[in-house]
Amino acid sequence: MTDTRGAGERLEELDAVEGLAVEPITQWDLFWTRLRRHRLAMVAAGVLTFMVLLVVLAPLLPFEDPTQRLLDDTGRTLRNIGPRGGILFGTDELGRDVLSRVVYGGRASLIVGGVTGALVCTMGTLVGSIAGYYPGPVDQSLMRFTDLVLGLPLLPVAIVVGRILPDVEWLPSWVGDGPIGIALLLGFLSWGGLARIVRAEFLSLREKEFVEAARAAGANDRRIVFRHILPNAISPIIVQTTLIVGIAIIVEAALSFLGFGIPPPTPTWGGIVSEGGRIAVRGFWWQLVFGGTALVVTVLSINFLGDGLRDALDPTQTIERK
Amino acid sequence: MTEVASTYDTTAEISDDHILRVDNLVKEFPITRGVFFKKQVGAVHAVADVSFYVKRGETLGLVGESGCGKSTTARSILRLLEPTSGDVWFNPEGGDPVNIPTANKETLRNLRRELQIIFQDPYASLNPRMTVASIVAEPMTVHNVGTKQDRLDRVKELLKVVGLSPEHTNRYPHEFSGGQRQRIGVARALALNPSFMVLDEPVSALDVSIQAQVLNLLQDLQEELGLTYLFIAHDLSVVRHISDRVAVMYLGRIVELADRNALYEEPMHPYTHALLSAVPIPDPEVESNRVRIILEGDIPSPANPPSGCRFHTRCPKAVEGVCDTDDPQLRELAEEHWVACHYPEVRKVF
Amino acid sequence: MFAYIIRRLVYGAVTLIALSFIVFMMLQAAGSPLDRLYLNNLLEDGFIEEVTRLWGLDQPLLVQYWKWLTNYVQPLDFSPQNIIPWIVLGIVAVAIAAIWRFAEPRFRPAWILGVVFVGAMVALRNMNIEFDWGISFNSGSTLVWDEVFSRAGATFRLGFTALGIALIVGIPLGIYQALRQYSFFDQLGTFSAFVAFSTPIFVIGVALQTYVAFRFEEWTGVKLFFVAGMTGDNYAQLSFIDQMGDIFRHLTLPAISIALISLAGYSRFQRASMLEVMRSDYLRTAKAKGLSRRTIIVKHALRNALIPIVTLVSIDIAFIIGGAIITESIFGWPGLGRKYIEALGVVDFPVIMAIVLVIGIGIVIMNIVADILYGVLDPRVRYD
Amino acid sequence: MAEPLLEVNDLRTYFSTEEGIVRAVDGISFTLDRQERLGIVGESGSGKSVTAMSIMRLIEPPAGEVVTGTITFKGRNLLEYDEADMQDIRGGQIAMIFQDPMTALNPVYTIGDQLMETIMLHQKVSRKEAYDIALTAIEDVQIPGAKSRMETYPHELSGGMRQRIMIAMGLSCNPDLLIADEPTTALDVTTQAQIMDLMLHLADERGTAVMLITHDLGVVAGFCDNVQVMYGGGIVEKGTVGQLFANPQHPYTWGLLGSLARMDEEEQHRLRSVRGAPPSLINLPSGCRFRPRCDFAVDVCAQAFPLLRDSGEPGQESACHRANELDLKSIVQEEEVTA
Repeated sequence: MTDTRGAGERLEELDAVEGLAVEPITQWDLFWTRLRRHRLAMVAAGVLTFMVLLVVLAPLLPFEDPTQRLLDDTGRTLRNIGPRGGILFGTDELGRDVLSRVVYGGRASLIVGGVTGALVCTMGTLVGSIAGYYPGPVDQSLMRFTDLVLGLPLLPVAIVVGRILPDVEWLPSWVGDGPIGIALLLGFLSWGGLARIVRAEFLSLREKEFVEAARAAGANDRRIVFRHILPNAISPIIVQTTLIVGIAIIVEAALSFLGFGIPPPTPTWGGIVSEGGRIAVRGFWWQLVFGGTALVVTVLSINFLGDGLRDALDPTQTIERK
Repeated sequence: MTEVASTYDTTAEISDDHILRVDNLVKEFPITRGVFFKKQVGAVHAVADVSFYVKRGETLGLVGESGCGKSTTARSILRLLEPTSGDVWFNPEGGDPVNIPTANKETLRNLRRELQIIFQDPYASLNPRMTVASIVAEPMTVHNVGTKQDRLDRVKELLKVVGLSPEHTNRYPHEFSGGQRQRIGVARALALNPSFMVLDEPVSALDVSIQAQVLNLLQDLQEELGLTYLFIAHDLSVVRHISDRVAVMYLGRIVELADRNALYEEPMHPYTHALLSAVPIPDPEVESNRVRIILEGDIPSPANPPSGCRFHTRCPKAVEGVCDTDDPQLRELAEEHWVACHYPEVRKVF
Repeated sequence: MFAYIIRRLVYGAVTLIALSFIVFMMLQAAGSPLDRLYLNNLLEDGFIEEVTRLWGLDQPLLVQYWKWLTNYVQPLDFSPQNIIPWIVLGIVAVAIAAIWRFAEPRFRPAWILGVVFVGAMVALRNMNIEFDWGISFNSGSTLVWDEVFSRAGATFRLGFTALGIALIVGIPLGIYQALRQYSFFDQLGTFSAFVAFSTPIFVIGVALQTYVAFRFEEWTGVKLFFVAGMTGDNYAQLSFIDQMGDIFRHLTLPAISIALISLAGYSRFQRASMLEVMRSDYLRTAKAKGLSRRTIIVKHALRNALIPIVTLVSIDIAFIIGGAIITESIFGWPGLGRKYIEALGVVDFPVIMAIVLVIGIGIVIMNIVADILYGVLDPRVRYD
Repeated sequence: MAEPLLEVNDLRTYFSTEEGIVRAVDGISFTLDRQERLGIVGESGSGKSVTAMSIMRLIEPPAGEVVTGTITFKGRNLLEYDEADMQDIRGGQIAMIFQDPMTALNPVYTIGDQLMETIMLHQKVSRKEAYDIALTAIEDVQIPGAKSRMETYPHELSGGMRQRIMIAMGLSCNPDLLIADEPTTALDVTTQAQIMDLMLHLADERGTAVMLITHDLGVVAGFCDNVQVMYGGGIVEKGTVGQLFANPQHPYTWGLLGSLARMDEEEQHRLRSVRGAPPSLINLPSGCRFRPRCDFAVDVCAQAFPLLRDSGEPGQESACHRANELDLKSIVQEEEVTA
């Protein structure tokens, strides 16, 4: 007993010599400390949280119906009214409340961003992992397929599909007319980049000595993939996914802008900018400015958050104990 | 002396006091090329017909320069790489010998309890996203040994054995220094009480003062636990220090294999001569009296090895018509002293 | 190495077939082309019969696709009596043989590409080729070839101007940021790049159009930029200098709208690439040799830092074409993109198909060009 | 004796990082004579490379900075040179060879280009003349087919060949001092022998002084006249190689030598390791930096920073409070006796 304690004391002394502090830091602590240091990312996270809450809770909040025109006391439609008390963002050409349209327009954007992101994350990781873990014909054929998908020019194809979707009679209307259809389309067109990245990660990680050590210990494929490779590939997956979410929101808005996205009267940011651009020439700037700002700020926040995550998830970065 | 030479018998059964026997091990990596479909157009002959045995409880050192195939040999033995051909017989104490390359999945899995490996790079060999406890416990987890609590107890015990504090279990690798990480790697390798360990350049990434710590630890463990080591390194000083017998590899072949003192004091292969003479000795008096054998040129590519003796392109003693056409076999030229050379000669190089 | 180029060409062809197949099937999914013809009131004069025969509309979908594809690559008008193309062909063949004999292997693909490009240009001008891409479903009379071919130049002009702006501004910006890392300018540049990168092209386009063109003129009475078309109505009567000015005033805003995002991307990429090179061992060697800071940066750092951007540009080509589709419709630019949107509005089947494939071909060719350029710039690249 | 070629006095080079000030080199002084071969030995993080970089003035603010000290080269303080004068020194009078030959050459220019660039810069000769000098330089480092080598790119050469090119480049302008920073660490042992042999032979021929930075005590024993051992940013011991290896005065040197496995040892014995790990350069221990790892530490070691002072044979200096009272050599013998 005394022996053990003696050894323990010696070991503590050894720790002091080797500069190991008493309290361990978990990976989570590290991640948070680094993310908090990235001020823009923190602001971005705040903005995004606010946006999501606003959009999700919109029906519970005192917003006007985004598709109904506002009337004045005499029953006349309030067209193109500038921002003022009560109508913070003004009204559009049809007399609808721009604030409420911008908030509800965010629904389409965030749904498209979220669903596309989830889809890309799943498909890209799946295809990339399989290709990266099984070299040879499986890898070859999957990567040829990935090249093919990557070779499709995103916007021209998305525009065709966006234009055609509402006309396809046999599709259920939630696919044809809603944001889900656009999200599915964008998801299927944009997983290729992530698949390549994940494959490259797998190829490099499977050669790492800790993976060999696991194999030497007798670990099976499942354990190697889920315990050793994927946790170390998580950083590029998250970063690439945030990038795709931003792009998806932009492309959805572009489709709506061109009139090939979600059909009116459902509000979308792209539609608001399109219409706002037309009337801004006459000095009615609020639709263009508020719609555009909402779109840019959202995408910007996503990109800043992605940048912060990239820094925070980088395992090569060290941090000094305080 | 060359009269009594016998060649290495690769057909013999593994004897009881040998724990491992490698016969005609070959590992080739295909070189592929093709416009649409990959065709094999050649091969890197990383390990070209290597045979040796390891005695129970000894340390066999395997030395050679980069690209000589020593690490590939180790990985092929453990079947971390699939060998192209050859046998690797493992002889567990009180069990039947198993041929690793042909073993089925279940046998191999069970074998892995007995065979362990320690890697060179203490930074790459520990999963940065796992705690020390789960890293060290991994072999036990994989083989379903004991309860969670049992495993944790064992981890703490192992950490003590390798000179780390048992309180470190919930730390992550990035918090440790290189030497400490290497100790964690040793603890992991010991988890299942293996009998045979491959040490693949275990100290070459460490600073000198830390190297000594790890080497001492390895020697203590061998003594306490009766382990057998296959010690792979490029540092000839370290190999002499820790090994009982030493094999020298050049371009995928073993060129000389002997007891440590025989190999260092009476080397017979010209490559061994050159290699030993090139190693600096930290003693200015010894150094000032040494003559270096400087080899010409670079090591040839293992994708296109020279004909005949693989060393003949750089060998100061190469004889035209013999060395460039005939491939020398490993022959026993003195008791337990194997050499693959047409013109072996004992030469003291320091 | 040539095996590599052939492989790239074959992959390119497969991609193009997949692209056209997907779009073809998509268009079909929304209803038969015949329905579209009804909608577009083009029922007279046996037009239906002609289209049915030309496209095989009475046959299974796959056959229809195959028919479309073979029509697409079939020259409609090609006069072999003309002697000039054959001479051009001969000169090109001799030139390739000479290149093969005398040029360094590393530079062969680039030389050959150049010769083939010049040869193809000369041949196209003199051979009067037209391909059988059918008749527009919208007008019922115009040849699709004419509609598309006449507009390709406009998109080319817009796209390359945008690419030029992005490269000429983005690369120096990135390099300057790298040389002044962590300075206020660097941080401002990074922030601006993020903003530009997050701003959709149509937002930039509409904002520029509204405020820099329309409202600015309203406020100051000065007309800086035009917002529609490629040239003014009186273009032909202007002097050369005025013509340039006219082109400039039409081109600037749409090109900037497209270029801004690419520019942000290039500057970020170039900054990172320059920083990496600045940290490299060979730059330390250059410093230890006693070279001046200027030589180190201009000779040793720039060359290495510029190579990787070629890859980014080749990826970006598809993006710039996508951007052109959007700005062309905002600024009324008479290019392929605007035609594409118009054709989609009325589902003008043959025009949509023709443009999608032209865009695809453009991207494939530009990617191969970028690959070859990379090989010229970086001696380490080997193709296999 | 004539004035030394290089005299470094109280040099301190610090780096500022997010975690704090890294005192990479912290108050070192030494001299280097013409044609001397000086070895600087130390483990990773001991400050030996930073010393070399400081002399070449390759440390760039704001990351790092020489905060105090003088570096007198041929009678003038290098730290007072302006950038243009410094460029004449670099490559012309002081040349440097780096650790990793695989990355030290610019991948997009030919060997010839890179050699001729240095020659034209420092010898002010025409392209034609520079070509001839470069050709001779390649022949001097024993690379066959010099003419065709001029046209090759670095990636077409092996590591050993590239290091030869680096040596050719370093010596092409006949510098007074060649700083070799771990020149053979990335190379195999037989290649190391070729390179060291070649480098010192050429340096001797030209009368160039060599400052060899390495972690390998064996290389130092074989190739240097004098040696100094660095630990935690400071010099802990210096002397001739004979003195230092035979009779180390500092416990760290003593421990380091005992940690080495030797190829010429007949019997297997236990290595005398140095416990613990090198200190963080941000949080250096008080007093003697080696104290936490030292077996002989006493109270004074925690209180006062030990300065280099004469110890052992004439010319040998050690930075240990107890250098003169400890007899490390006899401890060695005692151990051998008990073992």
